[in-house]
Amino acid sequence: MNWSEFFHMGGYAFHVWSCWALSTACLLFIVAFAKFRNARIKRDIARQIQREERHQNNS
Amino acid sequence: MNTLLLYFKREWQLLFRNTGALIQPLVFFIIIALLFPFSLPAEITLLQKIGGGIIWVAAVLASLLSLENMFQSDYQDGTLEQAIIHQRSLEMAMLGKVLAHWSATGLFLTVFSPLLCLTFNIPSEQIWVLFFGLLLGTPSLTLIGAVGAAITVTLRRGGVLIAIIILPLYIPVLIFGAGMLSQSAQGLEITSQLYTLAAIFVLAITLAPFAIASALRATIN
Amino acid sequence: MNTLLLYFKREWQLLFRNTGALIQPLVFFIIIALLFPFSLPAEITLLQKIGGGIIWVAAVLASLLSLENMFQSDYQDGTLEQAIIHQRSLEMAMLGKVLAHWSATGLFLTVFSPLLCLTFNIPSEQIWVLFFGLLLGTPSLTLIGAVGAAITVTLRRGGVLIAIIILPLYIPVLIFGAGMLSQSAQGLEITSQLYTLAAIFVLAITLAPFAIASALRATIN
Amino acid sequence: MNPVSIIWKFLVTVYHRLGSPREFYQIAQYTTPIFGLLSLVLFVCGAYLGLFQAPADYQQGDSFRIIYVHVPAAWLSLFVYMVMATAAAIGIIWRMKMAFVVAICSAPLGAVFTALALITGSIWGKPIWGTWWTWDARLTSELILLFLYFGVMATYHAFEERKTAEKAMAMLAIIGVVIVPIIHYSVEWWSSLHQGATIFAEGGPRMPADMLTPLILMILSFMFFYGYALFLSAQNKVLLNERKSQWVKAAISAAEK
Amino acid sequence: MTALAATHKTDSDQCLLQGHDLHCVRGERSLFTGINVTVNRGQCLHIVGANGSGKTSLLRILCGLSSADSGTVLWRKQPLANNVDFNASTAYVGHKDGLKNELTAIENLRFQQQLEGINDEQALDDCLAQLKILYCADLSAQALSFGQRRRLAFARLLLSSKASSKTSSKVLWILDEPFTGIDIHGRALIEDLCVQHLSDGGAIVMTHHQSLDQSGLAKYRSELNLEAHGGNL
Amino acid sequence: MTALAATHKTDSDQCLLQGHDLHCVRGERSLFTGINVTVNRGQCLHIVGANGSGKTSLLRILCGLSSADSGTVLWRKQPLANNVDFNASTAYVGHKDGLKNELTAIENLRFQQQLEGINDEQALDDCLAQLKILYCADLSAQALSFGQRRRLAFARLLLSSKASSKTSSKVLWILDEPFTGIDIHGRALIEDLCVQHLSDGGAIVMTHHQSLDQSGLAKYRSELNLEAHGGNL
Amino acid sequence: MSPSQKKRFTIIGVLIVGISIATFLALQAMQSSIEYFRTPSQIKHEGFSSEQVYRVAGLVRKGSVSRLDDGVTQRFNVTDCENDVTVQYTGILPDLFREGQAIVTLGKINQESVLVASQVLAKHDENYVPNEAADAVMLAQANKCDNADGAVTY
Ligand code: HEM
Ligand SMILES: Nc1ncnc2c1ncn2[C@@H]1O[C@H](COP(=O)(O)OP(=O)(O)OP(=O)(O)O)[C@@H](O)[C@H]1O
Ligand SMILES: Nc1ncnc2c1ncn2[C@@H]1O[C@H](COP(=O)(O)OP(=O)(O)OP(=O)(O)O)[C@@H](O)[C@H]1O
Ligand SMILES: [Mg+2]
Ligand SMILES: [Mg+2]
Repeated sequence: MNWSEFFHMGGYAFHVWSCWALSTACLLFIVAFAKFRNARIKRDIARQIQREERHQNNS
Repeated sequence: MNTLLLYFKREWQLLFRNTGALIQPLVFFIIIALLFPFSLPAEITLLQKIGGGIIWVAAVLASLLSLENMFQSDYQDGTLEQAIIHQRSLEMAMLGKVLAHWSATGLFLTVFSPLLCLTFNIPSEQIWVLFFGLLLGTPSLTLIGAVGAAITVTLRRGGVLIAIIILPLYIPVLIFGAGMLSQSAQGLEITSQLYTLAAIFVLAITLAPFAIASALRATIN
Repeated sequence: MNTLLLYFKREWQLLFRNTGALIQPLVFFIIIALLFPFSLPAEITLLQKIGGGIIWVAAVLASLLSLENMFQSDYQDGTLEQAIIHQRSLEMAMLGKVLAHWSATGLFLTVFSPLLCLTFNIPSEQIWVLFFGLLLGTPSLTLIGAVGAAITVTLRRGGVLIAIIILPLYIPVLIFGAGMLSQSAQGLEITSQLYTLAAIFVLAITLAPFAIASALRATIN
Repeated sequence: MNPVSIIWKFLVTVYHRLGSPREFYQIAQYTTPIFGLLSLVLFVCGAYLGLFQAPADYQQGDSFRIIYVHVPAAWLSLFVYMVMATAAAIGIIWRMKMAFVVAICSAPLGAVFTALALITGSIWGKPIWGTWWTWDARLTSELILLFLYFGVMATYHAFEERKTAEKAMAMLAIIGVVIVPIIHYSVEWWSSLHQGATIFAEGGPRMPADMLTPLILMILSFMFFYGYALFLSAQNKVLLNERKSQWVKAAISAAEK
Repeated sequence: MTALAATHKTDSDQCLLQGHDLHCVRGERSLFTGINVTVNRGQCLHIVGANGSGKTSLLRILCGLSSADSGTVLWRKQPLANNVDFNASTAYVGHKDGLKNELTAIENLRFQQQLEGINDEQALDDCLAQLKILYCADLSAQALSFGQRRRLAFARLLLSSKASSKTSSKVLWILDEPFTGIDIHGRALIEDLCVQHLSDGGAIVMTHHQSLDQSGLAKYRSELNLEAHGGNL
Repeated sequence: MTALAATHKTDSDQCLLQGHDLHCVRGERSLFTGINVTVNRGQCLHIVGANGSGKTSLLRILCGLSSADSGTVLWRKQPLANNVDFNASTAYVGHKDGLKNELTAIENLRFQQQLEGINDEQALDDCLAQLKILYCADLSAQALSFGQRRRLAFARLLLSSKASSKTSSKVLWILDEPFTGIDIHGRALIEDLCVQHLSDGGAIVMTHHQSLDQSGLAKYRSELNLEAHGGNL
Repeated sequence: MSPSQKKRFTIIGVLIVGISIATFLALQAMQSSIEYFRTPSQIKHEGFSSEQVYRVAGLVRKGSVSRLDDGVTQRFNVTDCENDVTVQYTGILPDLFREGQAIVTLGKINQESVLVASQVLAKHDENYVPNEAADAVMLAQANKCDNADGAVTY
């Protein structure tokens, strides 16, 4: 089997590849989104800790 | 049981005080009956064909839209709090309320549906199918809807949320109810749909009171 | 003018706080779009034929149903009293509110109508007719409706009364709006309808603010 | 001590450890990468076998390869709902904090799987059935499932007070569980356009092994992926919920240095 | 009233409501922690604290409307949840009146009475008369003035406390700022009613912003200061 | 604040609000008849009367929300209807707070400020701080306790009174039971604010069920007893 | 029994009764399954009205597929092996369309008893078979009616 035949998928290239691409993209998006949010939450909490420390030093 | 009757009675008393609320479904119906002929192309058979479906949609919308008020005013004036504290069986009390609510929306609607059918020129065998379908379907709609209303009672404009929550549970009733209609139009059996609607109703009336009561207890605090 | 903008802004702020209220028309639309396929007999061309009419009816219903909330919550929490006492121009303030309200219901609806048309398989020339019809018609609906809402603001469940008061004034808009659609489907001119809709709109926007303000002053005491 | 009671004790310990946000957070830090890795390996194997090795179907030709994403997504859409509803019930009955976290984190994942099942099904249906949508029982009920997920998410976010939001969301999730058997049995109860069961059909799978193996691999991969994503977002949620507590601050400060 | 006293004084158990180690969190804030309360017959527990210190929250926890974040509330040594006896023996008057605007004053009362399975028009009139609002019996609740509404809410409380059916006499009153909007005469009236209730063996939990030292309730009073319980404002 | 005093003290006209022969009927009942009131700068008119005697009704007539059945209300010798100057110079705090539940405390204030065409975040904070509710600035009004809401309503009043734009400083405060639900400290606070306002040349019309003799307002006070004005209860 | 316990028992009783009735009704409903489509035999026996839209399902009769003169309209018979309905359709047929394939068609039946379809859908079954082994299966499928000794249900 050669590659072009493989990508052609017996005439169903659009259907098969769009499904697979969409699914992989969704899964990747879920992970990326979670990681991104994790970083942001951690950053926010760290900032908050710093603010509290500053506050304590002041008073 | 006594509680149920009392709440049923009070709800009706309140409705009678407020004729507006009482005639709401009727007005809604008339509106729909009026608006569609005005807005559809002038084909006589068209209304006849889609009339039943429109009536079912109207029924679903009417119950959906009257839901927001079901517990909201009780919550705002504090009578709901009182019921939670004092009622030995909040389930019964709320069931009474919901049934009163149904009799003022669903039952009304059902009773008036043949009239609407006549304006749509729907054949008379179908009118009966529609009538019994609505009679069996609307209580389920109100009961299911009441659960959604109870979940969203503390939210100020919960109407949309109710719609989102409740819609998935309404669709089956609509499918079977309206499906019955198009089946009978083709001369097919409708017993299976009737049984399904009945099953949904029995399930709703046993489970909904508990769901409503616990939703109210959980969200009001 | 400043007052108008401020009230417009605040109304939007409130809507944003309450995503529920914001997406209300959209949800309503989706519900209508969903319910009809479930409840109509399975003919593909049917939806296409009645789609435009359904969308107009949906628009009318959506404005009708969102009216009840327009002044009610302001009245209940006392902000309306404050506005009456403090506002130099209650007319402007209320116009701001009403326009915000329109932009959240009518405008939204109009913007989403092409999408709905697609799901109903409506041909693309008709989509434009529908779009401009709604754009011109919905502001009139909201303005006229606001007068009704103002008259009934002190009533607890004024919704029905609004409907009864307002409906006769809505029907002309509906007739010309939906008429435009069926005219264009037959390939006829639609300018006369457009002019009529525009005339109704101009009349409504000049008179409604005064009517609203005096209705509010008269009913709240 | 008999083995049953040992296992029981072990389960109870796990339950209690997972029940505390802090312990959960610590356990999750080890388990998350394992789940992710497993999922990735299974996915690569499944994709290779499914796209290169599996023979084309006699009727559908190569278009049948959509099965390797459609079926895992469809199964997961149901599986996730069951997990969500179970967690919600546990949360309501035993007032376990972590159960609510699991439930609310599952909802968006389930919605994505449901949407995937719908979209891939539609794309597949276009060449095979000749339409991408029809109001048939399986498709309609799956659509309702999507709305249910939306409803659960919307309910959670509508409330300001978290405790109330959790309870309200949980209640809706539990009520909605009726849809799961309806979806699963829809093809048997109603004469439907969608095909019946292939894998758990009477008399064994209606599919040769070289088509079936990649399918199983893909399903497992999706399962592990769900676990992985759930751990990730549950960790986020725990951090967010407990951000005022001492251990979170300590953990974050430690990570900063 | 004496009937109520007679039946219940014989109980060996004087203790009605107990709260153990109550802790309440709202949003991000911890309102109070480690609150232990006991309410006995003949006792009026006065909860004091600044605005926003959590008085209303505590009352709502005590009457089962909301649940504490930790700690337990016991009614006659039984947990509160699904406790039918508790529902029958407690009355709550909060910031919201619990009146239906559409119904007249007397219809509002009548509904309460019917719930308890009684039918006694005389009792309704008596309650209204006791709170000096008999003259608005046939006004819809909407038309009542702020103070009249509060009085009506109190009349309802009174009605259900008087009820002579087996289980439904309210032993415990939970009152959230009961004197709000009520004039001087009315206040004296209500204080008298409370004293009467207490001396009949009932109990009261209330919040009020002024001191009760001058009032007739002084000798039944015990005070719980929320600001002493670690809320961080 | 002194600016307000300076600009207005020069007015030859000390008389702000006048009511002539006011008569109010509700339903079948005549609440009061023949009421004549004059409110001058530096004066606090205290309206007293039992519950339901018509205090709130009178206040609403005086601020133009409802109209008397006979008699006239004049603002600086001009009739009240469509009187832009009146709208700009009066502030009313009634039983309803006029707060939007969806907005946070500070957003509620900010809207009021914007209406007057001002943009000054500092002033918002100041008003909240003055009423000791700065710590709930970012809570939505829904989450506030009863007393906190009342304080916030007062903060709004203060904000618009302080406003320095030409016409919009509120000279006349109309307060319906302003101390409802407010704790002792808060009450002292608000009394001080009122005294401040009066000594700056403002005027106050208020109802309150207790006597003002003990408070700082005593020396500005004049009393109007509604029960002396022929209402037939 | 204390009142609280009594309440609990009542609740459980109500739940059991309610759910069992619902189950019974649901089972009754299953007995007469809800139909998404009708078979050619049903059309034959119950007659038809030309106003109505019908959804008919069955196998494509072996050797019945033909193209009309206009070159785009196709005609074929749909059968449940006992009765046939002639279907006429203008448009693109699904890829799976072939002799012996189970299909669902939607349309009105005209005066000549021909179903003028507005939609033709193929119904795929649950069998997956590799290409190499296909010939025998396909033959069996196409000849299904010859092998069957009664109505075939879909
Ligand atoms: C929008 C269209 C579609 C939707 C919503 C959909 C939905 C589903 C769902 C929810 C399941 C899981 C059922 C269960 O676990 O009980 C499923 C399974 C399946 N679907 Fe679809 N589907 C669609 C289209 C298709 C198409 C076009 C095909 C192929 C012809 C297909 C083939 C399958 C197969 C083979 C299974 C696995 C059956 C098994 O459990 O063994 N689906 N689908
Ligand atoms: N979501 C929230 N986030 C933060 N704080 C909240 C939230 N909801 C409520 N609160 C706070 O909880 C407290 C509720 O107090 P509560 O109503 O019990 O006070 P209270 O003692 O009755 O006051 P008052 O004397 O004013 O009636 C308030 O301080 C309020 O600000
Ligand atoms: N429709 C009506 N019919 C008869 N009486 C009415 C009607 N509407 C209002 N009233 C009476 O008018 C009075 C309204 O009084 P208002 O609210 O002004 O009293 P208030 O002095 O402010 O009392 P409070 O101290 O309780 O606030 C009440 O006595 C009420 O009963
Ligand atoms: Mg309070
Ligand atoms: Mg008053």
